[in-house]
Amino acid sequence: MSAIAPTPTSIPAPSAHGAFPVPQPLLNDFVLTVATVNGSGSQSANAVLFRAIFQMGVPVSGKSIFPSNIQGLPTWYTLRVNKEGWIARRADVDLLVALNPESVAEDLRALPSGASVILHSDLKSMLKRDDLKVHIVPFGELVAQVCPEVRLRKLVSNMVYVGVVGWLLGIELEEIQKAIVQQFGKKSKAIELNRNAANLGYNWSAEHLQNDRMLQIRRMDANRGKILIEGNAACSLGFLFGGVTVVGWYPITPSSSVIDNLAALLSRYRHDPETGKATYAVVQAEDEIAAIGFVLGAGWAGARAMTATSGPGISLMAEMAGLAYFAEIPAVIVDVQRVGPSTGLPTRTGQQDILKAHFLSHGDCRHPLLIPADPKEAYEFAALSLDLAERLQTLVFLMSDLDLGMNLWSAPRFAYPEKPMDRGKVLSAADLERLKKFERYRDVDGDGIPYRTLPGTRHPLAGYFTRGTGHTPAATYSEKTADWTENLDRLAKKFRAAADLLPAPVVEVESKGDVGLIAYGTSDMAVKEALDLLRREDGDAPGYLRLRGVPFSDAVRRYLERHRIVHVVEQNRDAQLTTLLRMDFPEFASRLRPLLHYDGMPLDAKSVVQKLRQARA
Amino acid sequence: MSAIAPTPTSIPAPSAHGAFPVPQPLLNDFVLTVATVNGSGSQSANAVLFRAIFQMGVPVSGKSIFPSNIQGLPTWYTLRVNKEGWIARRADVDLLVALNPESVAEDLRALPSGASVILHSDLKSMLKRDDLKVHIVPFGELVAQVCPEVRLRKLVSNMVYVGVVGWLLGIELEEIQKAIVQQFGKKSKAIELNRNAANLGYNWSAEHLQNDRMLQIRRMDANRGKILIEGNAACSLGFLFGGVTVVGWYPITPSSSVIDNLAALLSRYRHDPETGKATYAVVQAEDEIAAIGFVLGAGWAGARAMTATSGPGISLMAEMAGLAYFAEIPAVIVDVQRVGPSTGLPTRTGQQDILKAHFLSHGDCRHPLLIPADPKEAYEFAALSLDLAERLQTLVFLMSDLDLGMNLWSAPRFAYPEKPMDRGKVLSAADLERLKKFERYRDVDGDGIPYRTLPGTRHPLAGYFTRGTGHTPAATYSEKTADWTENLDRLAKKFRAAADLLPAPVVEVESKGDVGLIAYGTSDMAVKEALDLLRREDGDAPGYLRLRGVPFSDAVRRYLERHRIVHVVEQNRDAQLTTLLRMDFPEFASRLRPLLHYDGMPLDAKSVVQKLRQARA
Amino acid sequence: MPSAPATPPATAKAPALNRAGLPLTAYRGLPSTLCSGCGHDAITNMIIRASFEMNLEPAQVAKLSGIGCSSKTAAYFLNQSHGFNGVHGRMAAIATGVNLANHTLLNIGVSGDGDTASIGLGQFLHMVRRNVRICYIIENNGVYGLTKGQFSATADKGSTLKRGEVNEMDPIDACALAIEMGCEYVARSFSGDQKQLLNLLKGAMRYDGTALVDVVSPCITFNNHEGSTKSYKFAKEREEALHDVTYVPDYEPFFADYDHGQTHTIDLPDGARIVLKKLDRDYDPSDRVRALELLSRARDEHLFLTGLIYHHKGGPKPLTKQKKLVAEPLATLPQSRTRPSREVLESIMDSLS
Amino acid sequence: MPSAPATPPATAKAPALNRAGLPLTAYRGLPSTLCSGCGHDAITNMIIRASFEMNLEPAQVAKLSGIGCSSKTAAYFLNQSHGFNGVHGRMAAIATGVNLANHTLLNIGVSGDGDTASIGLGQFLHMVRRNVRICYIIENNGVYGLTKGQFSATADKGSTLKRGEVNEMDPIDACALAIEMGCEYVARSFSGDQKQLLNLLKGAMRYDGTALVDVVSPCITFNNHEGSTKSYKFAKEREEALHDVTYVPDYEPFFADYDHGQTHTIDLPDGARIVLKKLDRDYDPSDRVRALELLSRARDEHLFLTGLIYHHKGGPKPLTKQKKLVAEPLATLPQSRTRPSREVLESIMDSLS
Ligand SMILES: Cc1ncc(C[n+]2csc(CCOP(=O)(O)OP(=O)(O)O)c2C)c(N)n1
Ligand SMILES: Cc1ncc(C[n+]2csc(CCOP(=O)(O)OP(=O)(O)O)c2C)c(N)n1
Ligand code: SF4
Ligand code: SF4
Ligand SMILES: [Mg+2]
Ligand SMILES: [Mg+2]
Repeated sequence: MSAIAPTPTSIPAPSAHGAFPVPQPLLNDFVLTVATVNGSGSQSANAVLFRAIFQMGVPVSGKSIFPSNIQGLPTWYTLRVNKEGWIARRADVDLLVALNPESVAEDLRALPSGASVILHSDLKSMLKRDDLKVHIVPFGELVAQVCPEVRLRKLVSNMVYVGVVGWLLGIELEEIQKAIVQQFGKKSKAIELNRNAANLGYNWSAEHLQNDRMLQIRRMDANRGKILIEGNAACSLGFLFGGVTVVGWYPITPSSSVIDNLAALLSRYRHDPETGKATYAVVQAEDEIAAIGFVLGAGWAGARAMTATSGPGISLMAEMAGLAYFAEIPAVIVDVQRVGPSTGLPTRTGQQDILKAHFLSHGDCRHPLLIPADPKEAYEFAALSLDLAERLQTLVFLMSDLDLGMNLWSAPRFAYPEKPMDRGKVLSAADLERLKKFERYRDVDGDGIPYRTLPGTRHPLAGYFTRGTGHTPAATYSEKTADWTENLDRLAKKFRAAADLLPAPVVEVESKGDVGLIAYGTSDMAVKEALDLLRREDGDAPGYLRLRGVPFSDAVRRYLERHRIVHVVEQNRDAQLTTLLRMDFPEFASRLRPLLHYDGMPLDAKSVVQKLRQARA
Repeated sequence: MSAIAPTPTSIPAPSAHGAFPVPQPLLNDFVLTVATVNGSGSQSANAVLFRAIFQMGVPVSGKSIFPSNIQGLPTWYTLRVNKEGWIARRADVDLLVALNPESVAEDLRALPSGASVILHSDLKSMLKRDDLKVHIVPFGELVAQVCPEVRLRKLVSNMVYVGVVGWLLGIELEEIQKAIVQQFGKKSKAIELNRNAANLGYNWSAEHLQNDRMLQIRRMDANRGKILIEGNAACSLGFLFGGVTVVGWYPITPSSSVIDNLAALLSRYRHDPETGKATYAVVQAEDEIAAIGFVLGAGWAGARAMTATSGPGISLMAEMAGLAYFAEIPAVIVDVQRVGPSTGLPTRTGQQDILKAHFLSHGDCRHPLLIPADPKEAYEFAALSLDLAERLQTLVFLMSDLDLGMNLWSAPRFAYPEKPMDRGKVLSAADLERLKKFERYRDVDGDGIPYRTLPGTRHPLAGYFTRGTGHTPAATYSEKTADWTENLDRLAKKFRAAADLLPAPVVEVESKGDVGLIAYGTSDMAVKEALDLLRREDGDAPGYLRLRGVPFSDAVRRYLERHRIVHVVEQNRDAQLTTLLRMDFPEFASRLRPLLHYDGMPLDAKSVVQKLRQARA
Repeated sequence: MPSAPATPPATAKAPALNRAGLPLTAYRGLPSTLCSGCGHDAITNMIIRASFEMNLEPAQVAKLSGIGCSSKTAAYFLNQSHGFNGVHGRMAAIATGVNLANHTLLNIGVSGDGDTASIGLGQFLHMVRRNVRICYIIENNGVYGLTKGQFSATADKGSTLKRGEVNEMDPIDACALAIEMGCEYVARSFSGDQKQLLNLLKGAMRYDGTALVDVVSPCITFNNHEGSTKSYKFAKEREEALHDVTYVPDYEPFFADYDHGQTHTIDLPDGARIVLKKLDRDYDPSDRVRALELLSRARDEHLFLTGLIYHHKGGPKPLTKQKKLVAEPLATLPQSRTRPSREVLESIMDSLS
Repeated sequence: MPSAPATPPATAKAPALNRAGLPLTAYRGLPSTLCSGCGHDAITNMIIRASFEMNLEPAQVAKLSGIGCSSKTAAYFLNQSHGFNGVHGRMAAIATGVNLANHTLLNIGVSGDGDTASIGLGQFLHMVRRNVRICYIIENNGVYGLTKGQFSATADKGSTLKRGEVNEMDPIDACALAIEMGCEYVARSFSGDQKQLLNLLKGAMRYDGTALVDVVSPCITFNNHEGSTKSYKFAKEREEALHDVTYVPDYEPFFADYDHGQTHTIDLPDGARIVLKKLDRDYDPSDRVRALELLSRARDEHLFLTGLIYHHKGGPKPLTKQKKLVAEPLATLPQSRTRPSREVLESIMDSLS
């Protein structure tokens, strides 16, 4: 087991699996891809497979590669099982479930020699290779046996492949059945139907298929105390427990489920027990300009307010972002990043808004970013973002991405927030009475952060006037040069102060030499796996610092100081975070070597390894 | 005369004038400020003063410091006269015309000892200093003599101070009268009234005031062949001769006069002589999103289309900017920069959108910038921007600023464009017939720039589908990773190709040692003056490279290579252009020393000198 | 809503106090920096007076605006209240957020015709559709004052700019669109018609949802010439009041013996009323189609009709009622009410494992 | 406008050609990737047929759209034409630009209810106000299809989402707003009513200004359930055609002997006509106030009325006529007509010195 493997395991046999597959049984270490058509209901089936494996205590991850379309285009779901806990995406497929006539030719062509295939019998004729292990399954006939209702057959046939896959991989049928119950909750008819389908697939396979047991799931105990959750749902939980009160939003993939989940949670847990009334408001806006407008209005009036969006929404929020910065209004934007520019690939993942969100709006302004790497951080940073927004009286971005947000992840259980909410520097009527003086934009504490009052505060001193134009510390209009520069300098100071309030960077791998690596967000898993692989195969790998926010704290500077070369792994073309590092640490700019991945797929260890080896050569 | 002085002069006496005034006559070398109330009509009076001095062949510049308000707030107009042609702003005032009760106390307090003041007799009581040379003028009585109509008196009294100033400075009365005619064109009643007022001011002064002739204008011959023009008007002329056809816009200070001027020019010069019909369309949009939408629609359909805006408008255009980048649509945005963030100081100048415009929109995208330093470049770059937009099939920014745009400048006459317009790679029906093939996004020529067809092209191959989503070279929808990255890489290549199409950087001052300086836009004048001063006073000054666009050509790299230290003068807080240089030239990042000015006033030589000296120390 | 203490106003020599215990001056703001004679200043004065006479508590008002000369005026009244001068054309969204965060506040919004009908049209209409509680005032001069006099989208067809340019398009009628979007209190007035404006403003302040008051407010600097249809001259000569408007507060006796043929009474929340006394026209403002017809005719015939154009109760609930919010402002709920318990988290975690 | 060559269509066995010399297939696009059964596909088919029957020359059409399932359909018809699938909700501005650059093109715009009435409302209305020449089709399903079925702003009050959520607000009626903004060709139809839709589309394509066709187009995946008011079932059961619509091209004989009491004839540019034959209702679509009244009633009484809701000529000129553009497209004017002479520059320089 590697020093940095995220999940301790108890299986003794070390895996020789890496970039090049070897002909020996792959125990709890392989990749399964289901190629199907989107809108066909395969999502539930895939979730059941995922759950069943998870329940067997085996580390597993799932990546859904789906089209920007509602029904009918190719979609792929990839499950990676890895006993050592390496659950970043892996590109090579060991077992393909080929169900989509449109993509089957290409899907089959792309398989490595020796891979296994579960092939829909209707697609038999598409098979042009003889170096694959093929299992042909008459899904049509099978589903007809368990599902009399014709219009449900397409849906239910998905559960047949769950049975087939289960049998082939040695997933216990009971676990599959448990997972089905979990998946369909209280819908007993659906449970019944799907269970029958899975059973049939399992039993039919046992009778008709050959199983060389080269790909096998064996029970482990790696998932004890873990939960399964999508990043967006984790994020919603963070806002729920962070005490969000006003949510303005406009639907956009891949961020919509942040709000869908949050609204469901709020409606369940945030109604006054006595009156049944809501302690929150979620309002769907007409567009993103309105959504961020709601948030600023609410934040100004004292609510803990947030919105979630993706690239195009970020662009539309640009003007208001500058207002939040300059008028010092707490606000949180979750950017679940997809692939841009423009509409780009709305259902693919990337880290392509880092620079854009950070600098959002015209004029001199910079916004703090929080960058979670996993569901736990999505949860924690969501709650934290509300605190920071109120503490700093500014716009805070939570930079998630589609990979984190829309895929199911296993994660440790989330901890209840121990600290009370930070509502920041707010003066009450009593405070005003005591202080006898209130100047909205005065840097009283020397940290650049002024005090504010909330509308509704019953005190003659409470009122002040908020504006996006130049102002004095007393919040009156000013075009004086000194007022302008002092204010702008204070804002810069406040921004720097944020560095110490953000989660500190984490040294994930200690450096042995003078070569380091920086990564952030969902690159984490692939980077860790890559470094482990490099260490094992090449006996040498850089250390690794994981950034969790912008602005950068002093720890980052020290890291750069200590290393001669620092690779920066990013999921974008323009080396966006590298640009920020070079901006803030020019003295180390040339040490930074961007290592870029921007094809829209979640990062995989192999590409990182390749690029690091290239860089070394 | 200094080696880099922009205007050759023939006055022998070298000026000892610099940061510290000396008690000797200031011949053609001083600063005059008129402090008045905006909306009171002083603009015409100031323009007349400017013109009269200009007509006397003396280098002169004017800066209007006005409030974001229509009527009633303090405004200052500063004229700098400098025989050597140093016409950047200079902060110290030699002669104040104090007419504004609201600001007079502060205005008087700020004067250096020994300065002269023309004081409105009503404000006499505000004078608390005895180290000033004060001329008290009863403007109220005087104007009553020449202007029977009470409601015109406020307006006309401005021309009285023109006469007073004229007499005090030795401006020839004839030149003042000529300037009045020029200013008021065909309005003979206004000419009459204003002439009388100026004459009265002049003659009354001759009778009642003391003139020690310490501040004097003497006829020179520095303005031969020069024109007087505002940067925005110059820019409009560029678009007129650049053959703009569609203009979409939304009013915003300080960009509105780009369009006001352009619309006036178009309506005068761009109607078909036979039919009287227009060969252009100017449409005022409902906001900036619509304005840039018009431009993209028109650019896509083949028009030469542009819009002009300022900070807030840039933010609102963010989403469409990404579409232009990714769908490769020619478009031009003029950003007449004011002070941000947010509404900021709408009537102050800065260079605060450089980074923002360059990176405008979410996702990976970068836009070329053209940065003019003076009216001549505003004219040339405006026409060029249309060519570049069509050549590169992308969005091009023309980054002007309020100082350049809204102040009157003297400039050489503009040259007629010798090259035909560049309409870029457009295939006609005949081309298609010959080629038998057309793929919209294929990199046929290896420069990253594909070919396009225009809607309306009568050929079955002409049509293609434009989208902001992932696409193949044949312009069909694609979510394939390879299509995505190849396309994005081609776009990056195209962007790099732009470097050689932009105006090359100019070595304004050769470096003597290994210290250089980079500046751009309207910092030019102040930087040149500062370097001259440093050379004269300290015997040592850095060389100076003036950038005129982004992306940076190889010449910039070579410049950085050659220098150990490169100061970068910018009119913003966040070292925005420095950030771009550090991004693209990390190996030289630490050589770059930002030298920042962001108080909203046009840059002056003294601050540059101070900061360079500080940097040296 | 303003709390109206039971004690009657003091009657000493000291400046007259209202039921909130405040003098008129307490409702003033900073000195105006608008052009002298600007219609907007007259509206400001009526907002001050209405607030005083409505006994508003300054702390219970949020002043909101966009960008423009009109939007600046939020600084010129109710100096003790919180004010928010946002960005151009987006006050509607800000107001919505404020309303959600603290629905006990009265939002007073001031906007311009450019701010509302040009850049802000979409947001304005969506705010109306949501029925956000706000007294929304458009200071309508047909031009962009602050950017020096270009046409706005409410400029009438055929009207001209100072330098001669003619507007070829029909104006946007914010009142008609608001009615179409379900707004239930829609008024039009003129900055020069102080009494009417005062009463219409009071009704709007008392309204429990979006109340629109579109006030023609001449721009003396850029749109007060011959050829303008928003000049003082034009408005004064053409104004035709649909009725005589009187706001009757809840605490004043209401004489039910108004002649029913001659008056129309409108009930506002909490017992206040608006009484409309018939003038020349026989106009019933509660009929949506007639209101639209009236506005349509006014446009075609270049009439300048003022008064309460439309009032009707019964449409969608105010936004915060749709959202079934607790009685207290969301903004100041204690943590105990906004952070679910540890047990909730544990049960969620259980369901996920 | 389409050029209609004088030769009659070929009559051989080969596929029937229209007057542009093209078969129906030439008007097809790429295969649809929408859900099978989506209302939008039915509209696509009618656009294809209308284009064929209108003898459009593909090169003279620009297809424009925003973002959404509906907006995708621009790729599914007229494959030979240029298409531009822009950003969400901003097709109106793009269309305006295209119109200015080349006013000889027929713009066919397809948009969704979210695209037009939610995010795009302001731009849409301003485009209408400018009277940009476009056949503007709203594929109206009351939800955001592409983002998985949230309510759009045209969702009816009381209608429910699949998972039960109830809409509490009144719908935005794009037709009513368009009429209010001066649109002169305003139609409503149903994707399932092919004949009516076909004829209304033809009239819209021939129209010399903004023509709106708001088509209820069920979203089979997210809004076709019980409780939806935009489902097939609901639309089929409730549709009430205001009249029978027939488009009569200029080159077809026009029988003036239609019974005048029973028909209403609308003249389109260049000699084409729309003939409305009376059904149950006696409806005159040329009366603006009646049209608004009809829509208002329809909303209150939950009627689904289709047909040509409003037509009237005489409002503002189409944008490019307001702008007095030369006959040729601005886009392709030669330099000789867009760069003034050297003398002009010199004279300007002289005036500045
Ligand atoms: C996004 C943006 N675009 C443009 C402007 C410039 N601008 C300031 S005020 C204004 C128009 C104001 O007109 P209106 O709302 O009618 O107010 P008025 O000044 O006439 O009272 C404009 C266009 C701006 N501030 N922000
Ligand atoms: C700026 C922006 N915000 C959000 C989205 C996400 N989005 C895509 S389509 C759509 C709604 C489409 O609804 P509608 O116009 O009704 O079309 P339909 O899919 O129902 O046909 C949304 C919100 C986007 N693409 N761009
Ligand atoms: S410019 Fe017009 S709107 Fe603005 S303050 Fe002056 S008069 Fe009022
Ligand atoms: S989701 Fe709805 S609107 Fe979209 S394609 Fe499917 S049925 Fe049509
Ligand atoms: Mg206005
Ligand atoms: Mg829809």
